[in-house]
Amino acid sequence: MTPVQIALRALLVGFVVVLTVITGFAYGSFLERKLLARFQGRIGPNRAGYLPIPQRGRKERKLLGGVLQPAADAVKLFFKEDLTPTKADKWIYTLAPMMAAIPAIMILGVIPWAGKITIFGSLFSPYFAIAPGINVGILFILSLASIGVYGVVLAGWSSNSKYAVLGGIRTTAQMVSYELALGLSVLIPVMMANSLDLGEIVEAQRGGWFFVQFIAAFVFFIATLAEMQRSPFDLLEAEQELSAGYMVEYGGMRFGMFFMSEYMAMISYSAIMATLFFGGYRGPFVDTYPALGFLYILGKTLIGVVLMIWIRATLPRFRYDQLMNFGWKSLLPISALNFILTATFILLKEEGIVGPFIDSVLKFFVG
Amino acid sequence: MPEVTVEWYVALSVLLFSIGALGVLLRRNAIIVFMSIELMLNAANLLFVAFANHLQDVDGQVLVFFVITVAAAEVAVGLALIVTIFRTKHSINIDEINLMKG
Amino acid sequence: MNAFGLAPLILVFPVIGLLLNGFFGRRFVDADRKTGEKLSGGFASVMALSSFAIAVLMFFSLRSHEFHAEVINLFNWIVVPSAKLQIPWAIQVDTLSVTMMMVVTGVGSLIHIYAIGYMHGDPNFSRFFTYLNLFLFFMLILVTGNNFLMLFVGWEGVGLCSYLLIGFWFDRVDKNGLPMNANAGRKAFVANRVGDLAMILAMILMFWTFGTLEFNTVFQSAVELFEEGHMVHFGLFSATLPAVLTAVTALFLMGAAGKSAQIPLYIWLPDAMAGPTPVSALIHAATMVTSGIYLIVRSNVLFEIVRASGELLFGIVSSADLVAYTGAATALVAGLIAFTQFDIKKVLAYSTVSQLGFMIAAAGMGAYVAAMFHLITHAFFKGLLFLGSGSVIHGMEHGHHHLAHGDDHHDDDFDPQDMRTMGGLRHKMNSTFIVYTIGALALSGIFPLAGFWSKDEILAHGGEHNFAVYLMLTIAAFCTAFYMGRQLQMVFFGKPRHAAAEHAEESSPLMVIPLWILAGLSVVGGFLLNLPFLTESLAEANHNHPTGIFLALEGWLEHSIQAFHLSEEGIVHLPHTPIVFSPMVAGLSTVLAVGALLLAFKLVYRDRPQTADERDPLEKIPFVWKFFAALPFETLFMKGFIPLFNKASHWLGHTLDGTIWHDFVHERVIRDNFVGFASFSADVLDTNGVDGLVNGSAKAVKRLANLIRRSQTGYARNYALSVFLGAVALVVYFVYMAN
Amino acid sequence: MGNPILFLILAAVAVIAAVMMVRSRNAIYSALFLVLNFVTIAVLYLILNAPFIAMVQITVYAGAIMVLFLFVIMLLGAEKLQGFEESSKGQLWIAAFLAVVLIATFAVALIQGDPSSSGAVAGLDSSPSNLGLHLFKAYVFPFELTGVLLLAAMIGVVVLSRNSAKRGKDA
Repeated sequence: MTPVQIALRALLVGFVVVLTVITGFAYGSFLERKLLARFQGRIGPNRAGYLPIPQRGRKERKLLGGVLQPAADAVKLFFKEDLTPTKADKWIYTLAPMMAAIPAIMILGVIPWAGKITIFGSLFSPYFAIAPGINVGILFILSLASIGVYGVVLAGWSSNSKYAVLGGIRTTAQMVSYELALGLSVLIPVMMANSLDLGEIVEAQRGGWFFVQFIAAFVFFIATLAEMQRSPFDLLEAEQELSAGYMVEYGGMRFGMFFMSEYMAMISYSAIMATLFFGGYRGPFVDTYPALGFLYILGKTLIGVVLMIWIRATLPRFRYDQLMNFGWKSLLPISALNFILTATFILLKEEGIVGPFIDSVLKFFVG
Repeated sequence: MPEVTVEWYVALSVLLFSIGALGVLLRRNAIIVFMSIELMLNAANLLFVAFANHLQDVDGQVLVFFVITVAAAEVAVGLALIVTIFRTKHSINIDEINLMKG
Repeated sequence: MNAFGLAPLILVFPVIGLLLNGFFGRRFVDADRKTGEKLSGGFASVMALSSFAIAVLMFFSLRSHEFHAEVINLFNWIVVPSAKLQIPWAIQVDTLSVTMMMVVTGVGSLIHIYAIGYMHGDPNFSRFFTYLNLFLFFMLILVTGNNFLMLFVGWEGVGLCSYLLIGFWFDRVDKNGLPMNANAGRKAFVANRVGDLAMILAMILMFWTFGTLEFNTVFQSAVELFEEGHMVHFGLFSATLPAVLTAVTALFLMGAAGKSAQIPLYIWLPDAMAGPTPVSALIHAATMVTSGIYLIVRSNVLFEIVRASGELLFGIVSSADLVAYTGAATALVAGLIAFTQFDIKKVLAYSTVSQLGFMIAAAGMGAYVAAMFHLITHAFFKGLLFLGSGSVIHGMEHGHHHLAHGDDHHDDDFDPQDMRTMGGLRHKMNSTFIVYTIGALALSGIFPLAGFWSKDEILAHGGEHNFAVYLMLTIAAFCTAFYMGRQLQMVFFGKPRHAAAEHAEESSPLMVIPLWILAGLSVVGGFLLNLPFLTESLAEANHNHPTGIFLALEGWLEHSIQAFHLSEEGIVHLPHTPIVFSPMVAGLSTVLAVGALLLAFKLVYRDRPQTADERDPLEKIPFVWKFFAALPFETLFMKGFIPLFNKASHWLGHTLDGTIWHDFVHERVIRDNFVGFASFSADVLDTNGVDGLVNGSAKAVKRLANLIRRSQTGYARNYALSVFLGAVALVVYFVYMAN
Repeated sequence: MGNPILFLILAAVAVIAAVMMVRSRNAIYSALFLVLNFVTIAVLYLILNAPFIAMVQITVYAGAIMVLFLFVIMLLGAEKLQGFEESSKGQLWIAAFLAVVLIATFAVALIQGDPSSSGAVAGLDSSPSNLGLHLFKAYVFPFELTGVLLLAAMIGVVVLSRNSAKRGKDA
C-alpha cells in the first residue's frame, strides 16, 4: 500500500469509527439514563422527541419517548456559561478536559473492526482498522490507558479547589493501582496468541480458547471499571465526600468533555474486552461475509456497555481502603497467579513435555 | 533534501543532555532536579536507540529497556526520599539539605 | 529452549535462604514461635525448591540442547599469570552434574520440609535451616564446578556443614559428662581431613602434570599425553603418565574413602548419627557421602587410562581395581557390623556405609552408570528410611513425654533410638510403618522396587568382570536383607517392649508427606530412571544396545562419561556390560534377599527379645557376635592407634617442642636478644625519633585537611558540578586526545 | 532514518520542551513539558524502528513515572518554589561554560568525523518477540537482577515512607 492509500484508509475508517463512537457516546448516556431508570422502576427521560406512529382515528402513538434527549443535553451544555475560576491555572484548566477525552478516542485506532474487507475494489488488509497490523497494538492501548490519568490529575490540580485536588489524588492512586492488574490480565491473551497485534489475537481465537480465560476477562473487566472510575469504583466523585470530585469546578461544555470521555472510555474498553477475550469481530458466517464482523463487535461492545451500566445500578460504592485492599491484595494476586499458571501451561505444551512422556510410557507397556 | 543520519540524533541527544545537566546544576527545587536527571537518561536512551538502528543491532534497544527499568526504581526511591525530607524540613530546596558541610 | 543462563541462580537461592535465616531467622522465631518457625523453615524450603526448579530447568535445557555440556563462566577466580594458572569460577551443566543437582535439591527439598516438622520447638530452629541451606550451597558448588578446585571448595564446605550439623546439639552430654555430639562432629571433621590431604596432593600432582585443573582440559590432555606416551618430570625424577595417574587415582580413592566413608576412614559415619535425623538423611545418607562417588565417576577417564595401561600400584593391584576391592570389602564389613547394632539409626548408618561400598565397587569396576543409578535410588530409599526412623524416634519421644507427664514414671536412661525398647509400632504409626517397609524392601532389593534394579545392575556387572567383587557384594546384599529384616521385626512387629512404645503416636503430616513422596520414588525410581522416561535417550540407547531397554540412564549419562566414547575409539577398554539385566544374577540375588528376609523374620528373630534386657538371638552364637562386634575398626582405632599416637605426640610436644625448641631456642637465644633490642628501641628510638616524626606529620595533615575542608560546601549542586566537570573533561579527552 | 523536516520539527519541540522544563517556575508546568519531551522522543523512537521501546517509553515514563512526579508535587503542594537563582557564586557561569564546552566538543567531533550513511534500513528486526528473545537469552541474568533491583527499590520505598510516618506521629 502506498502512503496515500494508507492515509485514505485511515481517514475512511477513522471517520466511520469516530462517527459511530460519538453517536455512541450520546446514545450511551441516553441508554444509561434509561436503563438506570428502568432498574429503579422509573421511566427516565421521555420528553425530548419521540417517534410518532400515526394510528387511525386516535391520537398518534409515541414510541421511544426521549429519543432526542442527547441533542437537548448537548444544546444545553453548549449554551451554558463557560466560566473559569479566578484562581485556577487557565492553561491547564483548559488542557485537562482534552487530555481526558483524547486518549479515550485514540484507543479505538488499533481495534480491528472486521476481518479483510474489500471496498471499492481495494482490500482493507489485513484488518479493518484505522491502523491495522501494528505489532505493538496492545502496548499502544496500555500506554494510552496510562496517559488517561493526566486529564483527571490536571483537572483536579488546576481547579485550585480542595475537593478537586483530593479527587485528583484519589484517582491517581486508584488508576495506578489497577493498571497493574489490567496489564497482567491483558498479557494472557497475548501469551496465548503469541502476538501483540490485536488482529492476530482475534484470529488466534478461532478455536474458541477465550472460554478458558474467564478469570482474565473478569479481572480485566473489573480493572477497566476502576480505570474509568465507574461505579462501584467511582468514589472520586462521591457526592457525600467530595461533591463532584475533580470536575467540581467545571461547567458547560468542558464538563461535557469529561462526561464524553467517560462514555467513550466505556465504549473503547468494551471493544477491547470484546477483542481480547470474546473473539472480537469473529462470529458465525464471518469468514464468508467479513462485513458481518463489524456488527458482531458492535454487538459485543454493546453487551459490555450494558453490563457496566447494570453494575452501576446494582452495586454500592467501595470505601477507599476497601478499594486499595481489593486492588492490591485480591485482584493483583489473582491475575499474577493466573498469569504464572497460564505461562507454565503454555511452556509445558510447547516443550511437549506432557505429551511425549505419556506416549513413551504407553509405548513401553503396549509395545 | 539532506539525509537524516545518526549524527543528527547525536546532536539532539547532546543538546538534551546539556539542558538536563544545566537543570541539575542550576535548579534548587529537588523535584525539578530529579526531572532533569530523567531528561539526561532520556537523552542517553535516544542515543542507544539511534545507534541500534544505525548499527542494525537490537542490543541497544535491550539496554534502553534496562535503563527505563532502573529509572523507574530510581524515581520511586528518590521521590520517597523527597517526601520524607519534606516532612522533616518542610522544604524541598536542595540547598537546605547540607548536613554534610565540611 | 535453553535456560543455561539461569544456572547461577541454583547457587544464589540457597545463599538467599542462608542469609535470611542467618540474620533474621532467630528474630522471627523468638518473636513468635509458631509463625516464626513457619517463616524460617518455609523460606529455607522454598529456596531449596527453587533450586530444584532450576535443576529441572537445566534438565530440560540439556534435553533440548542434545545433551551437550554447557559451561557458564561467571568470573576468573584465581589468576597467576606467571604460573599460567587460571582457574575460573564456572558452572558445568552436563548430564552428570544435572543428575546430581536434581538428586541433591530434590531429596534436599523434601528433607527441608520434613525438618520443619522434626525440628519443631527446637531453640535453635533457624540456625538449623541456616546450616541446611549452607550445606545445599556447598553441595551444589561441589557438583556444578567445572574444575577440581571448585569441587574441592564444595568438598571442604560440605565437610564444614557436616561438622556443624553433627554437633548441632553440641551442648548435650552423655552419662560421663563428655560432650558426645561435639566429639562426634570433631571426629568426622578429623577423619575427613585425611581424605582432604589426599585430595590436595592429587590436585597438586594433576596441576603439575597437566597445568590446569579444569575437568575437560585435564581429561583431554590426559588422553593425548597417554597416547603420546608422555613422561612426567619431577625435577630429577620422571615417571610415566600412567604411573602418575595411578598415584592420582589412588589419592582420589583415599579422598573418596574419607568423604564416602570407606575402609579405613568410615569410622566417622556411624558417630555422625548424633546429629538431628534430617541431617543424617540429607548429609549422611543421600547427598554428601555420595560426593566420593561423584568424584570417581567424574574422573572416570583417569581411572580408565590407568586400567588400560595395566600400571599396578606397588606392583600388586591396579588402582581402579583397588577401588573396586575397597568398595566391596566395605560393603561386606559394614553389612556384617550392622547385625550387632541396637540403635535404629546406627543400623541405617552401617547400611549406608555398606551401600556406599556397593557404589564405590561399581565405579571401580567401570560400571559408572550403575554406580550413579544406585546413588540415585539409594538417595530415595535411604533418605526415606532415615526420615522414617526419625519419625519413629519422634513417636517414641512423644510416647516417653506422654509417660513422663502422665504419671511420675521418670526414666532418665530412656533412649528413644534403642530398638530394644520398641516393638509393635506398626499399630501406632501406620503410615510410618508402611513407608518404612517400602524403604526396607527397596534397600533389600526386592522386585520391583528401586533397589532391585540398581543393585542388580552392579551385581550383574560384577558377575561379568570381577568374580571376587561379585562374591563379596552378593554376601553383602544378603546381609543387607537380613539386617533390614531384623530391624523391621524389632521395631514394628511383636509387642511393645517399653511403655513409651505403647504411647507412641504418628508424626505430623508435615513429616509424613515427604515420607510418602520418597516412598513413591522408592517404588517407581527404578522404572523411571531406566525405563522410557527419557524418550530420546531411550531411542539412542536402543540404537547402541539392541537389548538395552533398561539403559535409558546410560543413554543419558554417557554424554558426560567420556570413557564411553574413548572406549569406542579404542583408547581405553571400558569393561562394558551390554546386557545389564542378567536373569541369573537377578534371580539369585532375589532369592538370597527373600531368603535373608525370611531368615530374619521367621527363624532368627521369630522369638525376638521380649524385653530390653533379653539378649539378641545372634548373641547366642558367641563367635559370630564377637567377630561382628569387633569388626568396627573403631575398637582397633581407639585401642591401638590412639595410645601410640598420644605417646608420639606427647614426645613431640613435650620433649622436642617444649624442652628444646621453646625453652632453649626461644627463651635463651631469641627472646633475650630481642628483649634487649626492643627496650633500646622503645626507650630511645621511639620516644625521640619516631614520635616526633609521627606527631609532626599528623599536624601537617591536620592543617592541610582544614584547608581542603572548605571545599566541602554541603551543597549537592556543587558536587554535581564537579562530577559534570569530570564528565566533560573525559569527553574532551576522548574526542581530542585519545587517539 | 526518517524525513529531515519531520526530524527537525520533532527535535525543535523536544529541545524547546526541555528548555521550558528547566526554566519553568511552576513544577507542574515543568512536569508537563517533560511529558511533552518524552512523547516527542517516543515518536522519534517510532521513526527509529523501535516501536516497542516507544510504547514502553510512553507507558512507563509518561504514564507511570511522570504521574508519580505530579502526584508528589500535588501531595506536597510544592509546585511554586524557587526558580533559577544560584546558590554559590560562579555556579551558573561554570555550569554554562561546561555545557558550552560539551556541545562544542561534540559539534567539532561531528563536523570533523566521517559522515555516516543512514545504513541499510529495515534490516533490523526490532519486533517485540525478537527483543524478548534477546532479553531472555543473552541478557537473562541482568534481567533477573533488574527484577531484584525493583524489589529492593520497592522495599526501600515502603521502609522510607513507613519510618517517616512513625516519626511524624512521635513528633
